[in-house]
Amino acid sequence: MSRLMTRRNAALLLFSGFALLPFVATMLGDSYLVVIATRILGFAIAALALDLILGYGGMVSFGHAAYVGIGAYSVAILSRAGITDLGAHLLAGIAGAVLFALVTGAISLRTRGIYFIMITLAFAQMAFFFFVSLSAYGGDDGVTLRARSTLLGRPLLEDDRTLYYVTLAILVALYLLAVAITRSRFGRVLTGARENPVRMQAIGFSPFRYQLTAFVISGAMASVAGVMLANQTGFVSPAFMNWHVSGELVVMVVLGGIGNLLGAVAGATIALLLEEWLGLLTEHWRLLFGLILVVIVLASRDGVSGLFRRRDRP
Amino acid sequence: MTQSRTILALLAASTCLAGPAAAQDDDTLTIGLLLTLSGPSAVLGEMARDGFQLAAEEIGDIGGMTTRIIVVDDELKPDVATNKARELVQRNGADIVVGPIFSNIMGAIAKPVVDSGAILISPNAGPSVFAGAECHRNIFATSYQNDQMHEVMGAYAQAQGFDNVFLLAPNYQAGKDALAGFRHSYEGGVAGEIFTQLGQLDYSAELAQIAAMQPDAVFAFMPGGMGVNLVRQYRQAGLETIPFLSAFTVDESTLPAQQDAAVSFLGGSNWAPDLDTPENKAFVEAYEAKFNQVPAVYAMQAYDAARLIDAAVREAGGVADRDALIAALEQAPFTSVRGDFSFGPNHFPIQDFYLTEVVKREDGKFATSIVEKIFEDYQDSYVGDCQMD
Amino acid sequence: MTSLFLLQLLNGVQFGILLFLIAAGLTLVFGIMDFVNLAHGVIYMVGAYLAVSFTQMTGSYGLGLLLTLPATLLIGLVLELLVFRRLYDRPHLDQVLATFGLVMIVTEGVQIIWGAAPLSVAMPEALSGSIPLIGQMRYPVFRLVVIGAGLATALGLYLIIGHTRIGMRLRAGATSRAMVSALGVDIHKLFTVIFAFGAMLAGFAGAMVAPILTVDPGMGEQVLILAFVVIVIGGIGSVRGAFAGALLVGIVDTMGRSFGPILLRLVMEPAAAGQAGRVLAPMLVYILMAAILAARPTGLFGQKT
Amino acid sequence: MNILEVRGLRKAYGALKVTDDLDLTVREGTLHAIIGPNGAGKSTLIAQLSGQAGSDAGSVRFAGAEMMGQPMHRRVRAGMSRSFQITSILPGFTALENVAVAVQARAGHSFSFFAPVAGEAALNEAAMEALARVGIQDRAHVRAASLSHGEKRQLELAIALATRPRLLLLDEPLAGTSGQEAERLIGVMRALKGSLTLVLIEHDMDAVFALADRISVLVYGRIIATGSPAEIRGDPQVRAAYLGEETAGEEP
Repeated sequence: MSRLMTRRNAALLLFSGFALLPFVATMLGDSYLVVIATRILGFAIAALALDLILGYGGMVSFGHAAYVGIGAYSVAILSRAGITDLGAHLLAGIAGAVLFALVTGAISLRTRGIYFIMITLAFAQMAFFFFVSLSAYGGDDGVTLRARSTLLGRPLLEDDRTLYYVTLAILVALYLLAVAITRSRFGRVLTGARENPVRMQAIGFSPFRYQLTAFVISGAMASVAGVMLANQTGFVSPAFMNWHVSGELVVMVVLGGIGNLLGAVAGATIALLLEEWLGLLTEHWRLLFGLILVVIVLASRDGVSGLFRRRDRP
Repeated sequence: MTQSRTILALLAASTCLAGPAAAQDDDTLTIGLLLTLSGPSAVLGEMARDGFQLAAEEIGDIGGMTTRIIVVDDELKPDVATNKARELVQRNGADIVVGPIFSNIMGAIAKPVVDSGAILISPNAGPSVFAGAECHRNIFATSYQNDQMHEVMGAYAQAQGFDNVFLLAPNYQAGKDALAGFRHSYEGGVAGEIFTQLGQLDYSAELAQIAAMQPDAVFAFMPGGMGVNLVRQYRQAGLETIPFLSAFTVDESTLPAQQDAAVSFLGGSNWAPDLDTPENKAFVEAYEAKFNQVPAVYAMQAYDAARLIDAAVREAGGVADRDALIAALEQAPFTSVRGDFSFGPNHFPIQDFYLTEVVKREDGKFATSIVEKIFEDYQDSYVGDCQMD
Repeated sequence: MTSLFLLQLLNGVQFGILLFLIAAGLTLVFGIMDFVNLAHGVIYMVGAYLAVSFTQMTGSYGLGLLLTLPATLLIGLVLELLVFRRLYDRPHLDQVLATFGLVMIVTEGVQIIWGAAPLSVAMPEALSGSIPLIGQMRYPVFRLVVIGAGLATALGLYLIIGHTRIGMRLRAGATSRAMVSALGVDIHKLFTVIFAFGAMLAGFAGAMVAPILTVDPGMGEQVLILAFVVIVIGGIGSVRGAFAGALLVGIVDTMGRSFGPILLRLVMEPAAAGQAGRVLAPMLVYILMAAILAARPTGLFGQKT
Repeated sequence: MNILEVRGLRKAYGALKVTDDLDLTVREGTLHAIIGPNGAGKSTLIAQLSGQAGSDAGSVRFAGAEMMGQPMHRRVRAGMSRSFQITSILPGFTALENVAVAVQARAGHSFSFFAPVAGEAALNEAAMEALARVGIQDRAHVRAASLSHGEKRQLELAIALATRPRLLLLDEPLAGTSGQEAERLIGVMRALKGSLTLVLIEHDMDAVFALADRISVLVYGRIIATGSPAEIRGDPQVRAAYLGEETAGEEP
């Protein structure tokens, strides 16, 4: 019980910190802070989505950037067609992601372990190349969005702060949803299938259906991240689907602690702040980032994943 | 418990990231250079940066003001570039942003830059939309409109009487524009047209098709590393008997890697290092002395951008009055290393274009060299679509 | 048309052979050590860069190539000692993360040392140029050399794995790590050898392409993902599978690029066919992989689970 | 009535026939033990019956329905559960959760995403009941990984019971247990007899002969004899093939 209380407190603290940030930015006279923070929130949504299947379902998807890209492109494609409503963009992104996740998930989940990591990566590459070749939407160049999505028919999101708060509200809502899922009957089956798939079959479950459902839910959530990131950037290109983005999402989840949904949010924050901060230090920040990553992995004695899983269930 | 503490630390850390408030100091001229400085194409951005900084050093205080130059890397990722552009104008208070190298990045950064009231000067990218329908009073280019280099080659092919040209470009917007630009001034027959995958390294399949067709000439648009591979493999496949026309495929940024394979290959350009003007001689000499390499157009155009800014800011008496600054820029009150140079109503240059050829210089270095002038005082074909208010 | 078809087939085989050189090391490390190594691609890249530097130093591509082999072997040894050794018993996720970090370090490090501009190696005089193959079609000599080197490597691996003591241990190791240990073989020493050998193969591939392709900081990644596709198609751990998978990927990719649009034109309008061809061509190998895995979840030569 | 009828079941790994044209009939409500020397193919038989391993040929009829080709989870839902020789539990879950998820499998509705499952009284009560049946109800809130070996064996049984099987396949439930733990488990099995059908594979001959209603002897993938404990004990073929070699000394 006390563990729940702390987690709830930590969530309250983190999210209210985010809620106060625009005021801090105003006090410091640095409006760019809100821009960075919106980007962090967007990636936090994607990391949350990934943690749902990686942390609770044991599925190491190395292709989650594809869903972020699908969400981003639904904004670009619908805007071009004259449909500017955020709700429509979200729905289209989710629909696209569900479809892609159903098909690729059904094939990927026939495989295990390394094969699963690789096949999700390959499917994401497939999506990447599809959009690279899609010349109607700029191909590799991508497309500039003329305006952000509209809310209730009005250009409310043009204001950086409004966009920030809407993104934050979506993140909080999805966080609560993800927490509910992990504690539900469904979540218990999903976690069970991660712990011991044969045992789950031996009590009458087919893990495949549950894992596929979780995979689809996670993809849909990640597409929401794409919709918000497209609005934040004002630009959509296949770069959203680059395999490096998939890798960075895994890094975020691991940094925050696998199977700890709030950790995924914190992990996204840590990773992006680290990038920003190292970027201020040197133009070769990737070298330092990589070093930090390797050292963290090597320093954790039983493995990063093992380390955090223990904390998950004391 | 530990988690709460982590999060507290995180919140504290995030506020540390707040930069200094935008410097709205009227005596300081803040210029942001937003260029591609990492990845395989970084050499183009490095050349532009070096060219700009060479001019800045020669000038001293640009526009007679205390100058702050901030160099940032767009990583050739549009989403990164947008955020960097915002950081430049919102946080650092940049008055002028010089960038980018690539057209797709231009699409991503133009809006945030001009929305803030800053001036955007492109030292290379010249996509058609910004020359035409989406031209903007705050946007200038010291380079060219993308199609023009290809039109040069089209006009050359036409003049040579070729009637069976094979076209090759990567499958993205600039590639399509390139072939369209070539066809704009070439009316002969097309032997074949292939759009390759962007970033493709091996062109053996495409070269086999060219060998099978034996066209009069090949026109290729293969910027950066793609061009290096294509040119070397072209030579290895024994195709050098077929004339090789190109734009952005053989220039001083790729020649160090192409070397002998590119000698005698033809290109279209608005400049070459051996262009005979006193300003150009001085520029090329200074650049080669300082960086020990032959400059390419990217360096030259950025060099011109710095000198344009210097002259215009002096003329406008500062940067605070943006209308005066834009009016001054429009006059292009400087002597370009290219000689003839003026801005059209869409803020894109009106300049001469040349056919160039790759030569090995006496000092052993490779460079492009002017063969003949193809267009005089040439303006792009999108200027009619530009409605500037 | 037939001669063009044959020439493209040869191009496909050559591309496949190149992929095999990279995939062979990867699949050994994958299959026998159960280790996900995202850094394999950057070793290939480092091999190419070293070939450039050594060739400049010695003035001979042949010497450069010969020096690259022990150098990448050494790099493999050092990486194994410093990093990989500590990761064998870890979950795949840890291996993915650590090697992802290594990719960032090496890619950035290469740019610091050699700069970001694409480099190249001059083609050795004797191997430059092309020979007539069929009619007007010519084929570059060096590419024939690449095919030859790849086939020789494949044969060498086949002999080593099938007919030597170390090969027997490798095969046993792929089946059961515990058994090899029980037989009194120092499994760690075996792993070190395999890893360094795999790195050397990747370095060899990098050095072999340096005269044909540019050497730039992005070259490792593109190839890495294709190499993964190859070994997943072939079945992880199977060198035979890697060979078959590499040829399949090479041929499908090359043929798809050159003849796909022609085939599509038979069933749709030329403009639409061109567009569809451009969209489909780069996706082709991934579609191939999905189809194969849907039918055989452990690849063509993978062990059934 | 026969609840399980196996006809002509085969499985081979290459040239090695693990299950060789095997026939087996189990009557409803009995405890049917299968014994045989090591390597006779007992565990493979359980794996084949439960659907964990495939079969090359033959027929497995359970309660009148053909089970061949059905995956394990379908067979469980039809009423055929199993325990594992090597303990197979969800180590990160508490004992109660381990059983509750099995109850949940039987109850259906596992595509429920919102209500917290920990608060579902019906699941927890049924799970508690199953834990009580095997006698570890006071360990309900301990993480399964932290249970003693014997407790894990009991938990394994509780999980299998929680699926409410008509037929329970027990793969060496006493493996590795101490005398006291074994006593307890034997007590549980005895209590289960009659309420459901049990197929028991066990090396502990004392337990087998004390518990079984019928015994089949499996040698080299074939059933060589089936009968009451007394019949089996008296069967000369069995004595020669099996009891004579291994456990003659233990014979009561």
